[in-house]
Amino acid sequence: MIQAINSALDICMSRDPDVLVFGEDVGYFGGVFRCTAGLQKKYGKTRCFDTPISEGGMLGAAVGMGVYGLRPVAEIQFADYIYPAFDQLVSELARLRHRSAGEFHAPVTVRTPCGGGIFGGQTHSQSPEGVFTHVCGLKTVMPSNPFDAKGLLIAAIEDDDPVVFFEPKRIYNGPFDGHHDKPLQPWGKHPMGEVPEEHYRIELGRANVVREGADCTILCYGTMVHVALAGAEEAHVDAEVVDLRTLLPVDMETIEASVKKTGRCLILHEATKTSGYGAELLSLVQEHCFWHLEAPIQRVTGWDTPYPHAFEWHYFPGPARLAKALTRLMED
Amino acid sequence: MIQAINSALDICMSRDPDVLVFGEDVGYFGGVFRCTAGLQKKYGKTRCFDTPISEGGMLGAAVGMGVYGLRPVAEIQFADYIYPAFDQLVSELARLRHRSAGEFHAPVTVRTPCGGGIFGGQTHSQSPEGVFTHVCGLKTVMPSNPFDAKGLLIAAIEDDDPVVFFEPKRIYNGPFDGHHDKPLQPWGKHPMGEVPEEHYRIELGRANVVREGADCTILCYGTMVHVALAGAEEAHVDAEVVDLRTLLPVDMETIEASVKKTGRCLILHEATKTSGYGAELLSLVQEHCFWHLEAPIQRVTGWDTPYPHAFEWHYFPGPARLAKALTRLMED
Amino acid sequence: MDDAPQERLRLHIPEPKVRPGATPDFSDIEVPEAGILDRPPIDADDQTLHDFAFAMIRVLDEEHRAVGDWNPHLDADTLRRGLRYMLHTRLFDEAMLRCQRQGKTSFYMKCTGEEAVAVAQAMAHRPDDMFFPSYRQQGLLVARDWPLVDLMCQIFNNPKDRTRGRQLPVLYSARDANFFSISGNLGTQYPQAVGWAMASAYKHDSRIAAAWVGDGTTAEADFHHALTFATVYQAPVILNVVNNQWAISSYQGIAGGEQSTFASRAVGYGLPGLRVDGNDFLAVYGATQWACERARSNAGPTLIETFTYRAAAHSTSDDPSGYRPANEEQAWPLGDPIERLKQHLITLGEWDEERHEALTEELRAAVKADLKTAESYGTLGTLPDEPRSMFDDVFKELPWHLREQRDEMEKL
Amino acid sequence: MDDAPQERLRLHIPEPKVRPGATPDFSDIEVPEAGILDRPPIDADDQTLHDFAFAMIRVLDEEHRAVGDWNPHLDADTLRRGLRYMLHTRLFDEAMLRCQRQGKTSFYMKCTGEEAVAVAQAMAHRPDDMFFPSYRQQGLLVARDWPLVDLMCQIFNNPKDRTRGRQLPVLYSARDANFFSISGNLGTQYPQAVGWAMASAYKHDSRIAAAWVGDGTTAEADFHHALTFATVYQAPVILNVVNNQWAISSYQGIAGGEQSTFASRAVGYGLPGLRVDGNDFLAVYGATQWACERARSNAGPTLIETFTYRAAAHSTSDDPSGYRPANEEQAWPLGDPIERLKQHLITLGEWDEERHEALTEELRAAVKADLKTAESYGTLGTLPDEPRSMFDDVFKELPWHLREQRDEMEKL
Ligand SMILES: Cc1ncc(C[n+]2csc(CCOP(=O)(O)OP(=O)(O)O)c2C)c(N)n1
Ligand SMILES: Cc1ncc(C[n+]2csc(CCOP(=O)(O)OP(=O)(O)O)c2C)c(N)n1
Ligand SMILES: [Mg+2]
Ligand SMILES: [Mg+2]
Repeated sequence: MIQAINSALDICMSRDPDVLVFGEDVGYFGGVFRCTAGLQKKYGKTRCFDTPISEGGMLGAAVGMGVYGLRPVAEIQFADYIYPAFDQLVSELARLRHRSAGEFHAPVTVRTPCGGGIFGGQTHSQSPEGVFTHVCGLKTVMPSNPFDAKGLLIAAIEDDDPVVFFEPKRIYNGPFDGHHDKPLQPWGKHPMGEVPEEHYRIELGRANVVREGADCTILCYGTMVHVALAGAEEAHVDAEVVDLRTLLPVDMETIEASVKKTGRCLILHEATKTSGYGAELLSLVQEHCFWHLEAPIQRVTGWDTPYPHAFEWHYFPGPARLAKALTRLMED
Repeated sequence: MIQAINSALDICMSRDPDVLVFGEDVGYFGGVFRCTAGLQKKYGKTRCFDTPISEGGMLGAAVGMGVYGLRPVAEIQFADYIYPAFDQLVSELARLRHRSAGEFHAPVTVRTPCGGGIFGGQTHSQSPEGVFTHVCGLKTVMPSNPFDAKGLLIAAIEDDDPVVFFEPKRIYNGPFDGHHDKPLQPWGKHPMGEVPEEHYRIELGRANVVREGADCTILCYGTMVHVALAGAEEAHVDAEVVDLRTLLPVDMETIEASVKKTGRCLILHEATKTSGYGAELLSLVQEHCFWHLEAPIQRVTGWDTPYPHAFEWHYFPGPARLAKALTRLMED
Repeated sequence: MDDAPQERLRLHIPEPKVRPGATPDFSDIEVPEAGILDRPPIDADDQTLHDFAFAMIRVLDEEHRAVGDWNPHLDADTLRRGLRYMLHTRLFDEAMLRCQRQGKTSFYMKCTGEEAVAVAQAMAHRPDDMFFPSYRQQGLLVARDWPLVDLMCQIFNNPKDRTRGRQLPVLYSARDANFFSISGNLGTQYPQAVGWAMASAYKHDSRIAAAWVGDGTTAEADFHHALTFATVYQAPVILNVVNNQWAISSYQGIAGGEQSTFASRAVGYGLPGLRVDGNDFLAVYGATQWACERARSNAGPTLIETFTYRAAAHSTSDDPSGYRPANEEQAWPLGDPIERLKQHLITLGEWDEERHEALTEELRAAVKADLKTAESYGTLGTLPDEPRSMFDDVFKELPWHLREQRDEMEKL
Repeated sequence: MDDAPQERLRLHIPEPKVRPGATPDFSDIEVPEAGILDRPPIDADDQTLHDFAFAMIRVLDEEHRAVGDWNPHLDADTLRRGLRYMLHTRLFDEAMLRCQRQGKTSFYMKCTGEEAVAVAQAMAHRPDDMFFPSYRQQGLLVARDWPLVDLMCQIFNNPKDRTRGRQLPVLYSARDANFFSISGNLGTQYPQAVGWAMASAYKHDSRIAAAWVGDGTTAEADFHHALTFATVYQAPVILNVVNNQWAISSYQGIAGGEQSTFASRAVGYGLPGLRVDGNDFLAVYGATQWACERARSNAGPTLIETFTYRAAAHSTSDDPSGYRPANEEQAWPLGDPIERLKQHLITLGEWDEERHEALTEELRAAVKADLKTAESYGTLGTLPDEPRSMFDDVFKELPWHLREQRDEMEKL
């Protein structure tokens, strides 16, 4: 997935001289996860560079660059470190077009690795996507595989609205279905691991039904798509797995069609439960599909605690937990 | 309500020399909403003082004071300005006890006026409470009247966990049911406007059924409690109105009992809809009361736009909108 | 370990010397003689420049003459234009305050006593330089000949309001004047200006950026972010601190102004900080011109502190008599900027009381005429647009959920 | 308007002089002679103190003698203690790195080359002063005689881990050593230390606070917040910047270090900034002692920049050969802090190679013994506690929703 992201950045930079890429350690070194490797060398120091360790300054400057007419792509080293930039994101980037009645806008893309399962402890594992979906004016995206990552990132960069682009770091190097004791599969063996070299876009706001099924619908995104597939198999449930890809605006049509078909719905995410994005999904499904529901919608999520270090696998909503919930969902 | 808040602060300061009150303009001047009026004079400059315009610094310092052993009460002048302090709130204040396994904690109370209806435009009107309920480790409170405000604020200050205490500024000077064209009623005429002088606490985590009813349950808090009562009357619906008071931890027992009794539920808040706290409430009700629901749970909230200035009353979820939704709820 | 005596610690809380009821006291403000400072070359080294952060650049002397190295040597027409813009700004402010009192708008913020800052700075810049202002630089727009009717319409939130009723009065946006949308959140424009300037440098443009914050706002994170990014990337930007002594009810000591000057914040970033008499039109012009030259020649950013006094209330929601002595502005040792420039022109023989009177009348009439036009489109309470318009511009295109909400609103 | 030539703007991106493959080059680092600076009184006025922010306080000269006004005149026992702590820290780091390579822990961060900073600073403080460290000040705990077994147990996340498996290795918390819980978020401890110091002053206590950040972290908002609050309330706090030249792969120029020293950030806040040879145990001790005296006598806060070099990788997840020349630390002009103190003691006739050898052996054995003890409780993979414990301490008492979640987890 790292190469797919790198390729998306490369293509956007080569097609548009106004695309700038920056962040902590992204320049000469190429990023702590190597997503920007080679870009400084290829496009020069003024197009891909390091920033001071100041997430707020980085996004403040990005807004200004966007206002000038550039298309900045900023990297926040870990999603856990997006909070120092929260005011610039929420009060400025998200609001600018509206408050100036369209006079100004800043087409900034904020890339940031999120999620746990890499033994990173509470400050390298968070999934704060839900918060950004509450902020009107931001689009929120999270891919689950290299093919989507590239197409969605290109679409995000080319989009004239600001986009927060979450990259589940656990699947940077291969799909992960929650079986942490099994060896990691590289992306090469996965159908979505194949990434065309050329420019392509995956429209923001379109979900992907990664598995059709009749028994129930699982709504998920990012790493959890792989967990969903594994958990459904383990529970022997014919689940329809919907990979949302874009969280805001969400693809309600696809969700609605699926839930109306299956009559049962489960929502799976890694973020903490209370007021997480799952709550919005549950609400939307309830509002749109109430009369089709044969059982209560369920949420399987991270617990409402900080992401633990030693108890990572007790926290992570893996296939066993999902399978159990699916069984209950089908019994309800 | 301003006097009630002032009285709570006064009592806490008089009982405990470790209670310090500070924020922008709160010292000599007594706060832009006058909630801290007289406190500097009474308790001295080192107990109630102005801070630099640095919400992040203010809460960073508050954490340190709390760690020392004080009980700081910080005022963020408008809830819209809490974002520069977001990292200290979310990554530090909320996490400290957990990450240090109980070695350190900071019993900080953050007071902040929220909500619109005062013609304040998008940066003096926001209701960001939902975001804080997603942050494990913080308690979130919002009173709807002077009596509760005092009892809840005392409980918050005396609580050993950090509390974000939202004060709906539209009801500082009197209850407001959304009829902005009618003259403002002062609190004096309202039963909950009477505030005992002495120390009392309202336990955090306990909702209040402000109106019993049989037809449906309205879950609300802050200003919206008054709108709920007005809207129900206008719709001629015998609604049970639950004033949540504490959003986290929420009083699920009361909610569950009410919804199981009425079979119908509507959630009312001023914050924007998507991923607002209403989504969590809806999810909880759905999870706990699914088999008792006779109609889809409804949300009546602010639109997913920045709080407008000129169109304030088109944005504000007032009694007319509520009444219409209630009618639909009863028809479903 | 240290040898400090076993003394008890004590907490220091800064407090202004005088409070309501007492006599204004500015005896601790040092007002150096005009003209005594050299104007260094724009690429002078850091250490040479340090002194300017602690001194005060002044051009107009006690006899209203322009003296010293920092005198920008403006011709009489330019000076008269400056005078006109400042006066226009003041009369506009007065008219808008009256409108607020009359209920034509909900809110207003004056810049009385600070007119030289925005007007001289706007004139020292090129018209295509980009401004990132706070809410107290209406003079920038006046000096860029922006139609005041436009501002009034926003203040009244009427159908000609450029922000379509979305912003509070005074939070203008004027792209055609290269004037950035003002935020209600303090200080956020500071790193944005730096980013804009970085972009301009990246594109080998020649336009530079300037941003303004108040003394109180220097405490915000964005102040530090801006200075850090400005110095690291040597962005062509001018960062201005308008030190008008007050932040609502908090005096500048609460922002750390008693321990050092705001201009001196620049020192630690290796940037020049210029402290300027903010009520001296020529000093403000001269210092800004220097900083513009510097930025435009790739010599780097500058921090300018304009030392002035907020003669008016913070806003129409504020009453300063609650926290500072009455009429403190009259004791302000740096005088009034309009009066000082007027006297300078008179000293030069380029102005007189009659012409001043006539100019005042002319501008008063102009404001009145503009007001009449603006009012004809409506004042407070007139809706600026269809309510449905509030859903526009949240995103470039309306997503389904906003369309649904808009429909729901319209069905009410 | 300005008279700048119609030059095209260009964006400056700072870049270190050398990259992998090239020869280390520190020729631009000025190393002033030891002993040349006066030690000013702790209440000297701001302007007098400015110079210290740009100079470098040094005590150990080229002949390993302690010279000048800043010499803290420590007795030989104290010096030997300092040497022991530094050496102990280094050996501990080496052992832990080995443990990481052996899979006994997932992660580790060394402070090699920077041992003088934490050790001398801890020794210059009183034991009850409160420390708000970053992740690279393990020397503070060593110098406070904190049991290393305790640290190892956290590094291994075994059942004796004080943080109950909640934190990454090295993010210690040691309340009994007056050592604050280390955050994974950079810089947040800085304003917290100021708040703690304000509280101490408010309570008329005599304890002061100290906090540490790296050069890279100075760019964070919290750096500015801390300096602002410290100066406004004159908090009894020492704010330390450990300038080890690198922030992961970014050299200090990316934090603005090429434009000015980090110590000089203090100037603009009216605070003393001391720039110190961070590899000179005596200079670090002397400067810290001065700042402690100052804080403890209500004379205000101090910013100290310890100028040093991160000889090791950023962490076990990092490989510096990707961004800087190999063995750059050997070219570092300020040498190695352990070696320098050792030579000083030898020069004094208070130490020799044999004793040094013996000490090294003793400490190596001590670390080994501690390691054995710690390992006996378990290493990476041993669970530190019942999984249900992760629900504790989110709040003081478990609310219903966490109880439900805990039950759900246990039923799996
Ligand atoms: C982030 C933020 N915090 C607080 C406020 C409330 N507020 C508005 S103006 C003001 C005072 C600003 O003072 P200063 O920066 O000196 O500017 P001046 O009003 O004197 O021009 C405050 C505290 C705000 N608008 N934004
Ligand atoms: C807010 C935040 N942003 C980014 C990071 C990632 N990060 C961890 S250490 C580091 C470099 C810090 O460098 P410096 O402050 O110089 O300290 P040093 O490692 O040299 O001791 C970075 C960027 C973080 N932990 N927190
Ligand atoms: Mg001010
Ligand atoms: Mg460093």
